[in-house]
Amino acid sequence: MTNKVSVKRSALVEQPLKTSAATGATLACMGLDNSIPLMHGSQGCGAFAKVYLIQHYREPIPLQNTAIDHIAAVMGGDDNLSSALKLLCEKHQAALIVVMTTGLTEMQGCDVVRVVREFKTQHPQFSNKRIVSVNTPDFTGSMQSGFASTIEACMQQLLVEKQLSVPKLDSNIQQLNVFVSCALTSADLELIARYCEAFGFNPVLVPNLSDSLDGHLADDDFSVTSTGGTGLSQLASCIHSKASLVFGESMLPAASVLEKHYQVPSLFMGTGMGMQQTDQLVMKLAELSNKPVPQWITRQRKRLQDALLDSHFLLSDAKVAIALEPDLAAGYCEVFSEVGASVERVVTTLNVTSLPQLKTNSVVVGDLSDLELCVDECELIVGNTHCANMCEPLTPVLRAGFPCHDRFGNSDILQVGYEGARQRLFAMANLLKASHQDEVPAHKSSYRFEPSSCTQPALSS
Amino acid sequence: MTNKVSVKRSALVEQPLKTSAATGATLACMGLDNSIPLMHGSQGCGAFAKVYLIQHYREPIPLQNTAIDHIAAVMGGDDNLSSALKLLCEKHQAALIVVMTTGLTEMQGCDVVRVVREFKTQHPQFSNKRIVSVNTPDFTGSMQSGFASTIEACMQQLLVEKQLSVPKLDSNIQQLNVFVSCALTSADLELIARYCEAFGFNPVLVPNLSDSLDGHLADDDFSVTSTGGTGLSQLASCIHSKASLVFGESMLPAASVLEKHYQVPSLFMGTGMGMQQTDQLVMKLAELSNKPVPQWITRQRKRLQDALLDSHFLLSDAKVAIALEPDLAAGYCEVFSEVGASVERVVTTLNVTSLPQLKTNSVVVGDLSDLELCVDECELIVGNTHCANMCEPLTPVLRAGFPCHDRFGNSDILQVGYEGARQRLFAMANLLKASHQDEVPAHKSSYRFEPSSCTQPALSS
Amino acid sequence: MKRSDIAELLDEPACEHNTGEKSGCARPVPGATAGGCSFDGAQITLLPIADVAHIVHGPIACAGNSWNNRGTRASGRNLFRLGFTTDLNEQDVIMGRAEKRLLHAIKTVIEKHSPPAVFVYVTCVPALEGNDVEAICKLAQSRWNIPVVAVDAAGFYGSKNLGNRIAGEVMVKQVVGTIDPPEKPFMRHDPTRRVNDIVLIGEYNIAGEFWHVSPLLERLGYRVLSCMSGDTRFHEIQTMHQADVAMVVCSRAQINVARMLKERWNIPWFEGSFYGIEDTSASLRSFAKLLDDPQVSRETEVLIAQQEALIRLQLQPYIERLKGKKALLYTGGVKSWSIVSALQELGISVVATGTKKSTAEDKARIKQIMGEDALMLDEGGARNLLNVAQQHKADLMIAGGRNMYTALKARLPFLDINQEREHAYAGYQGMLTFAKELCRTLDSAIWPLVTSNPPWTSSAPVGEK
Amino acid sequence: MKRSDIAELLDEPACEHNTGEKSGCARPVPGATAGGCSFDGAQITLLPIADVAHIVHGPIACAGNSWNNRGTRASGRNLFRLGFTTDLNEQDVIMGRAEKRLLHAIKTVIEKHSPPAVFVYVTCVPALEGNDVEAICKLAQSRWNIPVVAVDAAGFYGSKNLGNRIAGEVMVKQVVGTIDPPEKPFMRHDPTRRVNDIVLIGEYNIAGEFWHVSPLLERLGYRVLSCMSGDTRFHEIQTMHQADVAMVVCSRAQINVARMLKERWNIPWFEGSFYGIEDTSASLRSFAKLLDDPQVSRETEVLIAQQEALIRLQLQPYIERLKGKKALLYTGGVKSWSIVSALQELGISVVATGTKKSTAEDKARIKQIMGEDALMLDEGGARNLLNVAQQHKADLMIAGGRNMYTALKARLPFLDINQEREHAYAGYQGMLTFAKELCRTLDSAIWPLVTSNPPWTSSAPVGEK
Repeated sequence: MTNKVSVKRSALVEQPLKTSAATGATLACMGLDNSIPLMHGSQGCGAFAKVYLIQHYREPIPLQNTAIDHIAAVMGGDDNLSSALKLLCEKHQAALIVVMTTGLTEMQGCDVVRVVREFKTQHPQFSNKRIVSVNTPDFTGSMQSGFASTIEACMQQLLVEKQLSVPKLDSNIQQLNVFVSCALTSADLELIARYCEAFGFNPVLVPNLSDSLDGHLADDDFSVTSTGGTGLSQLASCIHSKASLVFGESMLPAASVLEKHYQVPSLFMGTGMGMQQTDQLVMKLAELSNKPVPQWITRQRKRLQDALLDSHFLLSDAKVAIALEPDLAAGYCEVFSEVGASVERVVTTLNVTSLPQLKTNSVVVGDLSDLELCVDECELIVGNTHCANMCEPLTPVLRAGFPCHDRFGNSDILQVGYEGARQRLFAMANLLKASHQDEVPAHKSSYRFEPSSCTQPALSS
Repeated sequence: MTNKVSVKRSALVEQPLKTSAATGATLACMGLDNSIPLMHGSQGCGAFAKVYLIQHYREPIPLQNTAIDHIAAVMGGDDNLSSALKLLCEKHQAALIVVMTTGLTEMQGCDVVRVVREFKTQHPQFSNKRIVSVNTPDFTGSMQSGFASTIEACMQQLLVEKQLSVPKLDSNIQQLNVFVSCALTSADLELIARYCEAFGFNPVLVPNLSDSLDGHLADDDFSVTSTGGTGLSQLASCIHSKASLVFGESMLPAASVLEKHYQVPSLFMGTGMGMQQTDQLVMKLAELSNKPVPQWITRQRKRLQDALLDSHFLLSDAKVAIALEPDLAAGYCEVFSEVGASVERVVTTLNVTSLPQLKTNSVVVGDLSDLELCVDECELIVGNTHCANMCEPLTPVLRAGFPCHDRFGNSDILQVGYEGARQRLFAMANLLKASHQDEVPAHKSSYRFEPSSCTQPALSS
Repeated sequence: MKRSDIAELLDEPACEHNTGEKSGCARPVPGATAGGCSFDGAQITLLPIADVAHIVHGPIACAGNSWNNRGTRASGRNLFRLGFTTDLNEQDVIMGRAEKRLLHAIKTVIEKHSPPAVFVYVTCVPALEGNDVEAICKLAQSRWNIPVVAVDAAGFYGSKNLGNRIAGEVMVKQVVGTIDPPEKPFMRHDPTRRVNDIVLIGEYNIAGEFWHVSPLLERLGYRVLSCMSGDTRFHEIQTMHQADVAMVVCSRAQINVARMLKERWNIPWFEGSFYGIEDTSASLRSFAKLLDDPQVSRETEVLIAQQEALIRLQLQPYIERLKGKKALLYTGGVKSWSIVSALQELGISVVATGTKKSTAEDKARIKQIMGEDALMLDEGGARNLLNVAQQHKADLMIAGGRNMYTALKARLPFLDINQEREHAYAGYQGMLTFAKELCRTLDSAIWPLVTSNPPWTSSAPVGEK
Repeated sequence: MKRSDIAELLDEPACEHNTGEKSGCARPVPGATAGGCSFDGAQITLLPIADVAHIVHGPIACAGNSWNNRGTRASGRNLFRLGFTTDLNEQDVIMGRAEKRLLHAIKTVIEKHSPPAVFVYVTCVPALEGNDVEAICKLAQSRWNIPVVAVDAAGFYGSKNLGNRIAGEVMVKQVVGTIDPPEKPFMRHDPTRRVNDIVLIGEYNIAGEFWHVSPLLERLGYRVLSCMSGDTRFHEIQTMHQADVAMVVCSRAQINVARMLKERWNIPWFEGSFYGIEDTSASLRSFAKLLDDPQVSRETEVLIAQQEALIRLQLQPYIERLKGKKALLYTGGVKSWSIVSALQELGISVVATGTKKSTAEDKARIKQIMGEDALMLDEGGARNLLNVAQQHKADLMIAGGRNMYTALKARLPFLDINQEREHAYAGYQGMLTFAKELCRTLDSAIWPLVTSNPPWTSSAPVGEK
């Protein structure tokens, strides 16, 4: 199976699919309540990541940066980081500051952990401030990995290294941790929470973009910190949870921190997409809770079955392609495989170990231009706005992943669970319907004639 | 205001927007559990309505007919109706049979009530069978009115004329009737039910298409009756409800039957679309229940506000048109008006009294060809598949109403409540985005030159 | 239409229906019947005449529920996609204004769209009211000087089949023979010979499938005067009387047209089908044979040899996947035999086929193809079909769109064979599409999923075949 | 780039920035700063040269976050919409393979896309690593025989503005003057005279807005040798030295280009704007004046009279709706004055404007337009902007896209004036779009709804202005 994965290392990337790990780290931070992401790099590093996320979410992103300039580039950026931390601590009441590095500061060899330690020593009044640092050099990883690393760093630095004091858990509450990759949308998170709650569980979503970047108009006109997301006390309570459900392979390391140090078992749920992964989720919830599956979930499964039936006339045997980061690509492969579509190619960003298991004919770790050769033979592509710019109008593109700045409501797209699979199947079938070409080109015989060349009939006939 | 409504009575309809009342009656019957619609007409009347609904819902529709043939057309159809009733009563265990007339049998002057009465007299073994009859001649009304008349007939014949025995109501249960027009989808009904339940109410949806035609794969492979819908015992309990919420003006007469005979107050909620009508609904629920508004509803309102902000750059001042039946047209007018779009024209099917109040510049009671003149100046149209065939690809059409057989998931489209308004706004904005043309056509000056006509510079310069 | 006329149409002399036990049709059973009416049948037959203005005279149900929802395709002007109707309302009916309204509708459509002809379909309400549509059409024709044809096939007259026949008869009696086609041109592939003129009857060009066949006919030097009715225009129908040969495609419903062409203009005809390799080839051979032209026959054999070799090669991988499968075929009996043989070429056996509208002759033909044990279903109905499918372990159901959800709800793979489908199965290339679509549904990955019970229930899988 | 070079660029002699108190730029404050970097600025300036292969040399963040997300438009070949980058990974950085990778990338892009030139953008990581990009570009240029230009504007060098200047300087030093345009053709409207050659500097053709202006220039007999950079191509940049007049459009960021064109090729230049009626007319007049051609001046006046009369008529209904409104303008100071006057023509007063990057001269100009009480914001920042808007009862905010959600979350109508916008505001016709878009947001029906509290809460409306 492994020979189907090819890693392209051409010197030239033409149409990037991936973006930087630090962008992912910023996004993860937006899912932690009342926190400030601080990017340790030049102001451009921050500006690019900020605009990227703003355009996708249509929400303000309170990202700060350490403004490395030509002097700091040569002299080292430690002072910049230190003074940025001081300013943020002084001016704002953030519960958490997440420092992420960039290619620039990693090149400088910046030791963020040391700088933060020294900062706290030098400013004892801020020694209780919670600061997490994460290494996200631009030359390693991608948005997905930066997002996951940030949560892993939080688990390690807040819970294992005990920056957070851990509350006693009310023993009546059945709590589950839900680790979610950046592959999942706000709507996805809400649905997973509903599933958990249906079995009496209180889910702790880590991180929780479903109440920060879901697109809501807050009462306050402006905030320098994230507004919504997993609260730190909630985060602290994670160590008491019954288990950790993990959505997206990239989140496994974060969950395994809890497993290792606090014996909270990690349960990998794939990306939570398609009928089989949802069956697995529901069974696991039933097993953990020892409760029956509620009627509405059973009904949603029937509705998905009906959607499979209705859409299979278009989607079974359809040739499709996917250009997404690994977690999300895996999810869409599930949905396509269940409806019998043939995923001709997956283009993705990172050479993760599970790639050979993807339900597809070939995987390329590369960029969007690696899709070019198979666009013509495909009826449908799943990808981002750049992918759509490249393929449409010739081949329809179902929007997914980042960035998607040419559509509204990215947070509302449901992908997981029975409901998500149904919605995606209909969305795919509708794209095929809308781009439908008549099967047979009209044939006009050269012998056809016009009324003007006809004659009055002879009376004899 | 009234002069903006014009009723077109050209002798020729070119592209019909409406369809028959009997089709609406059939649909209403599908929202009553374990019932059989029986169309009193030729087999074609039944076949057309059946195919129409099958194509829209992608679900089987167990519609029967009385098979008026050339003999019955002349001799009268009473025997046909009688033998159809006998056959259905004998063969199936339906809880309810709904007999609807057609143009053909109305022309014959068929007195359905008498035939049903005589049938029961002649077949005493079926005297307890619940049979409701409704007059739906093809030359009067439309799908919307046939749907509403059927529910009104049920209220009158089942509850007032007491074909149903009425259960005692558990006094702990706070029950609300929810009368819903055919303008609303399964998803709409589910959301309204969630809103009601959030205030501790048990809603009785009348009729309830949300668990019959929502697209689910039942355990049984086949049913001759509707599968799901309002149960008759539920229907009977309506007379004890605290109030009737009415969605869609067409449903007011049905609700007023309960008001008149059982003092259940009718509360008109518009079509339940847009922020203001949803505010009104939520306030009414809070008032009736004397309970606080749950947090999640307040949050959904904020999300709608955010959607208004995001989409207003495209939708405010946009010129749009609507081709829908009155109830749904009124709902879309609300949404458009709230986001500041200008509804240039509404084409609709029935000259109901509220038309002058629609938030639009002009209303034509006519057919789709009445849209032709304004298509060019509009950026977006809301209408059915026929409307799309007419306007696309020049002008994008947001699918709504009946029939919509060129898309999957019609039942899943959410229109009502804060959530529905948000979804519709995004869907509209996305259609505009997708059909976006560059604002300024490229201008290539005739003085521009190609590299080939350039020369090597003189050394002096 | 008089009852005697209806009776006469039901009693079609050229149709072998009448040599068997079933003459005409039994009355439909109230409360247990399905299928369209005569108006539906007439409309299906004639609507594909693409440049005609088709006006449905009646209340909204007849046009409102049915306009522009079929798969037939046409090139050029597509006036037939509009849904012209008089939309009679209560006032029209009570006050007896329907006739006047119709006249105005005809005027409007002529002035706005300048069609070469107008067809007016009578429906139940005006028929019952006694509208003299014939007279109005004559008046309109003389006033505006274009053909205005009344198609008197009200729904209650009878079945869809009857409507097909009425429509055909109206064409032959009122339209065919009213102009002559241009002189026969020379054949493109052999400019020493002139083309042969043919007509097709009962070919609807569903999903454009006739366009798979049309190039073959062109290569053999046939001028298709008219295809009644698919991708055709009014003036082409007018010239059908000049055909050298007529073919009745699949459906027996319009065999009366062929009979009348024979009677009036002495045009030889045959019944054939473009479904399946063998039948397509046989149809091409039949043209040549009836023309009695050895040169055409030779060229036909060359073409057949080429086409068959190519398609058999292309079909091979699909036959691998399909062979041994069992199908339940339910077309109402109309084109069963042609589909049966196409299926057999793909290695699919037919466990049962609908024969509700078939005669003894039809059944004999089916037995000839399927073998003596062929199961024939005289009764349709969803429950019955599903029972048969289950008993005979059918792998899929092939039927019309209105039975699609019957099959799907029973987790049974399904292929739509009717008017509404979007796939083109005719001719050699259509056979490839047919095979692909069969594989698409039969081999789909969804079946284990849709037959699976939720893992938290202990009962056996539902819909297990 | 050496620190001394950076300092020199910051010290632009032709720029009035340096006559005022603010020479160069203050260092940005860590933890309280926003705005792009030099790489961003360089890229914005040069990317619109549409047929060049633009390679971003660095790790993925620089290209991955920014490619093809701006509103600039170009006709013809759109190679600039691709996101070429060397995507340096850890191995490249640690093993010092970045230079080799760059050379290969240049080779690949030339072989696959045959561009007329390649531009290589240096970013922080290779700059810090000490990559000799200049040398690699020279090597590549000699090997593949097309211009390969290094644009050394790493992000940490400084602000976006600095990047604009670096880019301009590179063009003048390495590209301009390398070929001559074809001989001047005759004017189309007067074949007795030859065209005048002009160039524009700092016009990006956002949303195609220059296409509102280009027809006017054509009618006046101007050949636009190059528009740097919007809808332009490499060979056009090469010919800029032959211009008769240069115009610096709105932005002072590239005034160095004009200065160098003047110094090296003695091209007269002026600063102007195409925003607003008066400024558009003034710019057209300035061309004629610098050419010192009375015939052109006369023709210009005729055109202006026509265009102004037309647009004033079209604008009237919008002015009715807009007059008396108050705007908060925050463009970072770059093109404030040109927008201010456009707003004033619509009857909108500007309560405050950003001057973070402005000099004393700029400020004087703003005071001249806005009056002595003009409020100038030296500090941006979302909180500050909102406070000012509230204090001065601004009806809307006009700023760049990244401030859009700041305004919206505060329920403040907003107009995007930056690179990402999709509306074209330049020229007379652009003014109509400007007015329409202002009305769209200001008059929108949404404001009472988005400022309304849920009716079940008792507190006063939020975000009340």
